[in-house]
Amino acid sequence: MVNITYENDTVTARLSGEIDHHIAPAIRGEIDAKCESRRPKRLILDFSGVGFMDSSGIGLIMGRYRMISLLGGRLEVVNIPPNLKKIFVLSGLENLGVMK
Amino acid sequence: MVNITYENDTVTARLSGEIDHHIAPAIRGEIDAKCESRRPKRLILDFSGVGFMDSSGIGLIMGRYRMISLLGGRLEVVNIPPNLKKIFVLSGLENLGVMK
Amino acid sequence: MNIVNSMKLSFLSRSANESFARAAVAAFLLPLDPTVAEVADVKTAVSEAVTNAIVHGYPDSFGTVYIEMKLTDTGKAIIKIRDKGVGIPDVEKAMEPLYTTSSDERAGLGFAVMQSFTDKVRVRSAVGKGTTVTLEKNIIRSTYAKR
Amino acid sequence: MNIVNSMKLSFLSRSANESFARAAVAAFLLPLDPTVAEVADVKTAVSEAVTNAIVHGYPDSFGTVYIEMKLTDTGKAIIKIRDKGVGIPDVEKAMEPLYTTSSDERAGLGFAVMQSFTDKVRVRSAVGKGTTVTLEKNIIRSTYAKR
Ligand SMILES: Nc1ncnc2c1ncn2[C@@H]1O[C@H](COP(=O)(O)OP(=O)(O)O)[C@@H](O)[C@H]1O
Ligand SMILES: Nc1ncnc2c1ncn2[C@@H]1O[C@H](COP(=O)(O)OP(=O)(O)O)[C@@H](O)[C@H]1O
Repeated sequence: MVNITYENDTVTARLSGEIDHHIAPAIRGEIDAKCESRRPKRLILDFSGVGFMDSSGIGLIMGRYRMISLLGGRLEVVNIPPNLKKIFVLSGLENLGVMK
Repeated sequence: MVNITYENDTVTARLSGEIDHHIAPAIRGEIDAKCESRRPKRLILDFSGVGFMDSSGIGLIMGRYRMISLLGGRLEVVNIPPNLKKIFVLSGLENLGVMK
Repeated sequence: MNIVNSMKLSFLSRSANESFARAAVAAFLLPLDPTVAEVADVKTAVSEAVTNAIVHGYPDSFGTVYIEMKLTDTGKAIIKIRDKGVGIPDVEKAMEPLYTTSSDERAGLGFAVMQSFTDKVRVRSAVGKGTTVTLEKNIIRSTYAKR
Repeated sequence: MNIVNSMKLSFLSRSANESFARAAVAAFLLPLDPTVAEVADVKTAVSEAVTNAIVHGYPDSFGTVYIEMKLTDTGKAIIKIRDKGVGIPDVEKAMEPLYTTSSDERAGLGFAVMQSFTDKVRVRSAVGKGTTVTLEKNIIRSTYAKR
């Protein structure tokens, strides 16, 4: 689901499994708690382990973008598997400049 | 589903995937056709690639036992995955002396 | 013991739907956090009951197979497999291991597998009306109640 | 174009059933011999429609979500997702990308995903009565007819 680490002013959240509306709130809760306690300069969302994602995942990313911006940090979204490219393109997230 | 080879008087049928009532007739057809044309001394059913099997698989084995016996050969059942042990034990196939 | 989740499923008695039924039941079971072996047990038992409905319940025609599944907060899965087919004249006899009315390569082990792979099997049948098989499986380390 | 297989599914509007619905639909699709990408497209679109039924259709209570799925001999999958919930006052507006009535973290992209991941989306809705979304997906190399 999500594995979170902190190092060098960076919180890294490694997501895995299927991201949908059912699971998104738990992931959101864990990431936000870590960011609020650590106040990192950078939040990395690593999608390499994600096998499925619907638009709930897009909402999750948008929400973390807002959250980390409010805390004064910036967001990076990395390792998007080929099979998720389609929904990322559709989402327009590319225009936020967060996708590496 | 099934991959069949012939060598040294032996027909080897490597089964894979899920064996149920839907798929069993096609497997039976291929094995029987090969045995009728080659008249092997030995028929080996290799279960190493089978992930699921219900009692249709037991019926398939019993049927091949009869078929190869009529042709004057003998049956060997090999490489039963741990997760199929339970249904093999229940079937009483162990008493036929075909399981290696 | 309360029902925490339930679903109903119905499909044509095509043999291609045997694997569909197994997959659907297995997917519905997942929130009970079953072991791999428990999932395999349930899939196997359901495969037997669904195959019986298709093969024996509707021998000469296509009919509809119905599945109802409930999960309880005590970690029990209750699965009903029903057909509106020919019915079973003598249920006790039908449930004897190795008994089969099929001339096809059926092993006569369907009910034996259901009984050994689940915790409870009930069969209700009426000739000309159809058959209902109810399977119960207790998922030991279930965490549904905690979610 | 003939229907070669069909199924019906209904379940409680619990969010845990979103993954169940996707898995069941994907399993029923398999005899059409879809590509991995086609299965992913259908799962994603179904996930959006089912989530909408659960989140928007039944906002304050549990209700039942209904799925009907048909496969044709031309390799088309037709999937109907229905709720008997609150309904949509203005369907055209609801379908605009980024439009959402949710205060939760919904992206407003559900209908956009359904439209881009399937070949046809139809929405029928009546306030107070519920919503039906019909998705159609053509499975290109389908071999159902040949089986
Ligand atoms: N749904 C059903 N409708 C009618 N008859 C059934 C049904 N299920 C089982 N039977 C009868 O019970 C017998 C035993 O079933 P089972 O133990 O599953 O063995 P098998 O399916 O291998 O014959 C069947 O051969 C059939 O006569
Ligand atoms: N089944 C439904 N019942 C009631 N309203 C719905 C339903 N599906 C969609 N809607 C309405 O349409 C809007 C847009 O839906 P969608 O594009 O999926 O975005 P999102 O789910 O992210 O809000 C929803 O916010 C909701 O107001």
